[in-house]
Amino acid sequence: MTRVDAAGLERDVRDGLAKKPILLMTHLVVGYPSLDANWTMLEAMDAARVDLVELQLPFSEPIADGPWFVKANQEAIRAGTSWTTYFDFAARAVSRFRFPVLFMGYYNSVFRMGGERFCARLAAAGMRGFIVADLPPEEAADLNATARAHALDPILLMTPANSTERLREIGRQASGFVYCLGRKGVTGKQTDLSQGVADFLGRCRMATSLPLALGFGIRTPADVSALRGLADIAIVGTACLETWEARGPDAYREFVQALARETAA
Amino acid sequence: MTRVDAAGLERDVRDGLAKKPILLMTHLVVGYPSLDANWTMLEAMDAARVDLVELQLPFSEPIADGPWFVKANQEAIRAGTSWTTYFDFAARAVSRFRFPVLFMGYYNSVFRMGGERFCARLAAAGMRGFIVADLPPEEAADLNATARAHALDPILLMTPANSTERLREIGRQASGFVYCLGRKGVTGKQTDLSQGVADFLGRCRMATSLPLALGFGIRTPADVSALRGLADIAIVGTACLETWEARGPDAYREFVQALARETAA
Amino acid sequence: MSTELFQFAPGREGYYGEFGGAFVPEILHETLAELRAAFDDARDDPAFWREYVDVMVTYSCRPTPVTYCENLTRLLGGARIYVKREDLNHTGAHKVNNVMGQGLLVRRMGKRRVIAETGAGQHGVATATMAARLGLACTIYMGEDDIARQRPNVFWMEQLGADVVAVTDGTRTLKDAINACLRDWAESMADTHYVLGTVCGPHPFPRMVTYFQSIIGQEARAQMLRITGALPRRVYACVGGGSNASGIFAGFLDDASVELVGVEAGGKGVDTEQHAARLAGGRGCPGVAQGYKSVFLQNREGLMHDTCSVAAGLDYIGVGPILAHLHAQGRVRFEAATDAEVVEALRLVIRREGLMPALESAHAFVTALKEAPHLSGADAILVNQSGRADKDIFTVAEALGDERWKRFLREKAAR
Amino acid sequence: MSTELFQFAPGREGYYGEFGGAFVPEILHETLAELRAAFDDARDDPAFWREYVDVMVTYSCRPTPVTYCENLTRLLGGARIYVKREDLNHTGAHKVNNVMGQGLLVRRMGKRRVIAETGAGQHGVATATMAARLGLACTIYMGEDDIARQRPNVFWMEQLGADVVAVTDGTRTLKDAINACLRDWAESMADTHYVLGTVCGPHPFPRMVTYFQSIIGQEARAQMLRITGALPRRVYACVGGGSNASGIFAGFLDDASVELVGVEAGGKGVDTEQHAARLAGGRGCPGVAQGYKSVFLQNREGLMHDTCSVAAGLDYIGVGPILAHLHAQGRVRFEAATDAEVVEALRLVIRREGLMPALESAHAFVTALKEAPHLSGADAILVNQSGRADKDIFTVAEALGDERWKRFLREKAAR
Ligand SMILES: Cc1ncc(COP(=O)(O)O)c(C=O)c1O
Ligand SMILES: Cc1ncc(COP(=O)(O)O)c(C=O)c1O
Repeated sequence: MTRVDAAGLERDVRDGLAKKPILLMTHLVVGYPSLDANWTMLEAMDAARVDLVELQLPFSEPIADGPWFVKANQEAIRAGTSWTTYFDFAARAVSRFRFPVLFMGYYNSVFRMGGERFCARLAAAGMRGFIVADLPPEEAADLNATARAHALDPILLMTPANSTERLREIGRQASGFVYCLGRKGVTGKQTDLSQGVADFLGRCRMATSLPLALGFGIRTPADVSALRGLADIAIVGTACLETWEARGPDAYREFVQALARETAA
Repeated sequence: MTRVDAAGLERDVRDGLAKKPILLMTHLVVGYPSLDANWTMLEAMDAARVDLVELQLPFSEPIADGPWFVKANQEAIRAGTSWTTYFDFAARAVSRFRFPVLFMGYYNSVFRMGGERFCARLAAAGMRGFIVADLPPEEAADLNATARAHALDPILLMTPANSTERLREIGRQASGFVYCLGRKGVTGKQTDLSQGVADFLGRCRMATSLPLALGFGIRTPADVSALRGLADIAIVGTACLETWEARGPDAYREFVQALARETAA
Repeated sequence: MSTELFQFAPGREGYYGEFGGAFVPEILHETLAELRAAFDDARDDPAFWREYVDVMVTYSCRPTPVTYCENLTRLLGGARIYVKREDLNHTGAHKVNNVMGQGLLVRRMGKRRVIAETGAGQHGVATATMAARLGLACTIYMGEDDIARQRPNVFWMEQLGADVVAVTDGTRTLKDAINACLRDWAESMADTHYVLGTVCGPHPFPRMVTYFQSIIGQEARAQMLRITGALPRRVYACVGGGSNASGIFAGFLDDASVELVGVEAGGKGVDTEQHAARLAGGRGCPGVAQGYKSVFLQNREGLMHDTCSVAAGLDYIGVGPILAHLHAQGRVRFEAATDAEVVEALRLVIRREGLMPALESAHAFVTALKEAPHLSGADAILVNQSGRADKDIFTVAEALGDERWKRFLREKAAR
Repeated sequence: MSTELFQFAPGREGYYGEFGGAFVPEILHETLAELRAAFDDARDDPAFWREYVDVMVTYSCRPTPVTYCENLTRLLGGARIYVKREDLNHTGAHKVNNVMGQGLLVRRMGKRRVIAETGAGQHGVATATMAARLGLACTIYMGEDDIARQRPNVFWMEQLGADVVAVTDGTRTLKDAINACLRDWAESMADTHYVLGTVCGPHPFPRMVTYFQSIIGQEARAQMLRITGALPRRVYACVGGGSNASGIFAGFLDDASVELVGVEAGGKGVDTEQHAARLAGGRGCPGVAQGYKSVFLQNREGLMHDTCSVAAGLDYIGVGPILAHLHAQGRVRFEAATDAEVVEALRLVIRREGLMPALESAHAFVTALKEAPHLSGADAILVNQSGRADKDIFTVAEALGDERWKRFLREKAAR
C-alpha cells in the first residue's frame, strides 16, 4: 500500500517501515515531572531508537486524558510551563535527537496562539506535525491548510466508534499517518488487543492508505509485539510515565528499550 | 350589696368581710416541692390567719399557669402525686385547719374522674368548692349542678377581656365568689393595679352580687393593701411559691404574715 | 366536604360527636368569639375563598400535582399508586395552606402579630414565611428537643425574622409548644393571632384549619377523576394533629366508596410506651387538653404520656376532634407505622420514584405500600405526601448511620 | 423562542455567531451525532413536547407561578417586582426541567445509564431523581470541594441510588466534574447518556438544554401578560453555565422592548482574581474548552483560571455559547454581583417576602433590586428565582456567622 509520492512525516514513517515491521512512538508531557526529567526521558527514547516522539503541551482541561496525564498536565502548569518553555524545549529536542517530534495538545492553546502563529512556531522549532485531541476534522480545515503551508502534518484520529463513512472522511483529510484509538475512553487504561483491534485497523486501512499508528492502552512490550503485522506504529504513553513514577529513570530506560526491542526486524 | 340568703362559701366570705375589709386567699400545688413542704406552707397560712386556700391538683398541660407553676405541676407529677395523694392531703388539711379549702386544677382531671365522682371526693374530703382553669361556663352546667347537690361551690372566673354581656352570663352561673383576673395572661407576672383594675372590678360588680376575689399578679403586701376597698378577696399564688423557693420556710412564713397583715381591719 | 359535619346541634357549636368544643381559660373567650366571627364572615364571603386560592396559586404552587408511581405499582403488583404532592408547596409542606389562610384572616382582623407552635419546624417556617410576606411580627414556640432535631428550620425561621422561643416545659416537644402559645395568647390577644398549625385546639380551629386544608382534597378529587376516570379506592394520610389528613379526606368524605386511612406514628411499636398512636391500637382515651376534647395518650388520671416518633411532626398526644369523631363513626380507619418501617418506606420511595417524602409523610406510604398488593390493578390508591424530606436530613442520615455525613458534620463543626 | 438563532448557516451547525460548535475527542463524534439525531427527531415530534410538558406538570409542579413582590416594590419605590418561581420545582431548582427532558430522550435512545456533573449539587440531585424515576443507572461526578460545600445534596443523591464520584483533578469544582464526565462518556457512550446540566458543552447541548429550559420563558411570558397586561421591562437571571437564564430569556428574545440581564458571580469582586464573571467586566476572552467555543476565564495562554463564588452553581469558567453570542450582539446585558451583595440580597428577600432564593438566584436579585428604584412604577421587572436556599444552609449560616448553628453542628457531630 506504499504511496509513491509519500512526503513529510509519511516519508519518514515509510522509510522506517522499510527497515522494520513496526515503529514506536512515545510521549511525554513537557514540564512534568520536570524539564530535566523530560530530557532524561528523551535521551532514553533516543538510546532505544524510538521512531517518533509526541511532546504534550499542558492544558488545564485535558478531557481526552486519563488520571496520570491529567495529573501531569496539572503539575506542569503549576510549575509554570509556558508556550516559550515548551517551544524552547522542543527546539532543543529537535536539534539534539534524530526522531521526528510532534506537538500534542488541546485546541484552546492553538486557538489562543492563532493558527498561523502556532504553525510558524512549530516549524521554527523543527517539529513535524501535531495532534490536537479535541479538534474535529470539520473544525480543522483552516488550521490544516496553514499547517501544510508550513510543511507540517496534522495527525488525525480514527476511533472504533467511527462509522465507515466518518473514517473515510477523516482519511480524506489526514496526512503523515493516522492515529488510531485502540479502544474507547481516555489515555491510560489497558486495551485488550485481541478484541476487535484487528477488525478496527482493517476498517481504518479501508479508509486511508496512510500508515496507521495504534495508541491508547498499549502498555507492554508484548502489546507492541502483538501489533506487528496489524499497525504500522505502536504508541506508548501512560505506561512509560507510570514506569518513571514507580521505578525511576533506570527502569524507564530499560522499559523503553524493551518496547523498542519488539519493533526490531 | 349583701345578699340575705348567702350560704356555703359565700356565707364564709361575708362572715369574714364582716370582720375585716378584705380577705386573703393563698395557693399551693399539692406535691411540690413536697407534701411535707406543703404542710409547712399550710401551717404558715394558718398561723397568718389566711382566709381561704386553693390546693392545685397537678396536671401535665397547665395552660393557664406561668413558669413557676408549670414547673411545680411538672415536678409534682414526676414525684407521683396521684388523685389519692391529693385527696388524702386535702382531707388532712380540712380536718386540721380552719380555713375553707378549694380545689384548683384543669378539666381533664375532672373529666377523667367523672363529675359525680369528682364532687363526691371533694365533699368527702371536706372541701368547699373548685376552680377549673380551662372549663368555660357553657361546658360546666352539668358539673355545676352536681356540685351544688354536694353543697360545693363552683368558682367561676371573670376577666378584663370579657364583654359586659359575658360577665353577666358568668354572674348568673356563679356561686361562692367570683375569681376576677387582675390582668390578661397566665399566673406569675406582676399586675399594675393602677391600670384599669378598679374599672374592671366595677364592671364585675355590675355583673354579680357575689364577693369578688382578685388574682393574677398580686405579689406584695402593698398590692394587697391597694385592693382594700376594691376587691373582697386578694389572691396570692406565685409570689408565695417564689418566696419559698428563693428564701425558704421562715421567709415564707413571714411573707404570708405580711400579706395577711394588710387585710386587717 | 361533608357539610353535615359542620351543622352543629344547638348548644353544641364546635362539637363533632362527642369531640371538640373550646376548653380555654376564660380570658380567651372573647378572642375565640372574635375569631369565630371573623372566620364565619370570611367563609360566607365568596371573594375570600377566591382570594385564598389566588394567594396559593401565585405564592405557592397550587394546584399541587398528583403523580402516578408506576415503578412502585409494578414492584408491588396491586393497586395503582398515586401521590398528592403537597411536598411541592412553598416551604415544603401542606402547612402553608393553613398558614396563608389564617394570614388572610389576620389581615381582616387587623392584628399585627402572629404566634405559632411548631414540632417538625414546618409549621414554624410556614408561619414565619407568611408573617414576612404579610409584614407581621412573629414569635414561634418550639420545644427544646425539637429545636435540637430540626435546627435547619430554626435557622430559616430566624432568617425570616421570627423570634424562635425554646420551650423547656414538659416533654419539650409539640404539645408543650402549644401550651406556650396558649399562654402567650392569653396575654397578647389584643394584637396577636395564634396561628394554630393543625386541626386541634379550641373551636373554631379544627373547623377553620380543615377548611383551609380542604383545598388538598378538593383538588385531589378532581385530579383523580380527571387522571384515572374514577375515585380512588383508598386515600392515605399521616396523622399528627391531623391537618393534612383532614385536608385530603375532606375531598372524599361524601364518597362512601372511598376508604380513608389515617396513619399514626407507631414509634418503637404500639405495644411499647414509645409511640404516638392515639387511635390505631386503641391506646388513647377521651380527654380534654390544649383547648379541646378528643382522644389523647394519657394515663388513667388524665396525665399526658410522653410520645415518641422519628417524625417530630407526628410526635403529639392528641388528635383533631373531627378525626376522632370520624374514627368513632368508622368513616376513617387508623393504622400505625413504626419508625423502622418508615425509614424503610422512605428509602424505597426515594429509590424507586425519585420522590422524597418527609418522615411524617412516609408514614402514609408505609401503610399504602403494605396494602397495595392486596388490592387489584383496577383500584387506584392515593397517598398524601404532606411534605418533603429536606428538613429531615439530620434525622434520616442518623437513622441510616451514614458515616460520611457524620464526618462532614465533624468537619463543618470544627471550622 | 427566536428560531433565527437556530437557523445555522451551512457548515456552521451548532454555531451562534462565533460561539458554539462541538470540540470533542473524535471518539465522541458518533455519540453526539446520535444525540443530535434523536433530539432533532424528538423536536420534530409534536407528541414529544406534549409528553415533556405532561411529565413536568405531573411530576414537578409546572407551570411554576409568578409571584408579585409587593413589599420589595414598596420598599424600593420603582418598578414592580415579579418573581418566576423555579424554586418550587421538584428537587428545588430549574435543573429538573432539563433533566426530565433529557431523561425522555434517553428513553427514546434506549440507553440504560446516565452520568452528570454537578456543582451546587442541584443538577446531580435532579439527575439522580430522574434516574430513579426512569429506572436508569446513574453516576454523578462532583468536585471534591463542592462535595464539601454541598453534603446534603450528596446525601440525597446517594439515597436516590446514584454513585457519587469525587473529582480530585484541577480546581475540584464544576469544570473538573465536566471533564470527568466527558472522560467517562468517551468510554461508556454505547449505553450511557451524558446529562449535561447547563447550556454549555458541545452541540447539541446548548441548543437542547435551552429548548427544555425554554418552558420557563414560555410560561413566564404568558403569565406576565396575563397578570400585568404587558411585557416586563427587564428580565433578570443568574448565569452559571446559563441554563436558567437561557430558559427564561428564550420566552422574550423576540420582544425587543424587553431588556434581558444576566448576572454572573462577582465573588470577592470583579477586580480581584476571585470571581466567575466571564462577560460582565470583560474579564473573559474567547476560547475552546469542554467541548465548545465561548468566552472563558483564562490566562493569555489559554489556561483556565480558578473561579470563586459563594454559589457553587455559578463557580464556573465558561458561559453558554448562545449567551456569549447574545452578549456580543448586545441582546443580553451582563452584570456581576459580589458574594457580600448576594448574602445581603438573600436576607432582604427572605425577610421581606418570605421567599428563599438559592445563593445562585440571589445574584439575579442583587441586580434587580439595585435597578428597580431607577425604573418607574409603570414598569414591571421579572426575576428568575432559579432555586431554593435549603441546600445552602451550611454556606449561608457560615456567611452569616450563625453561632447557634455552629453549636448545633458540634453537638450533632459529637453523637
Ligand atoms: C410534612 C408534615 N406532615 C405531617 C405533619 C403532621 O401534621 P398534621 O397531622 O397536622 O398534618 C407535619 C407537622 O409538622 C409535617 O411537617
Ligand atoms: C439554583 C441554581 N441556579 C442557577 C444555577 C446555575 O446554572 P445555570 O446558569 O445553568 O442556570 C445552578 C447550578 O447549579 C443552580 O443550582
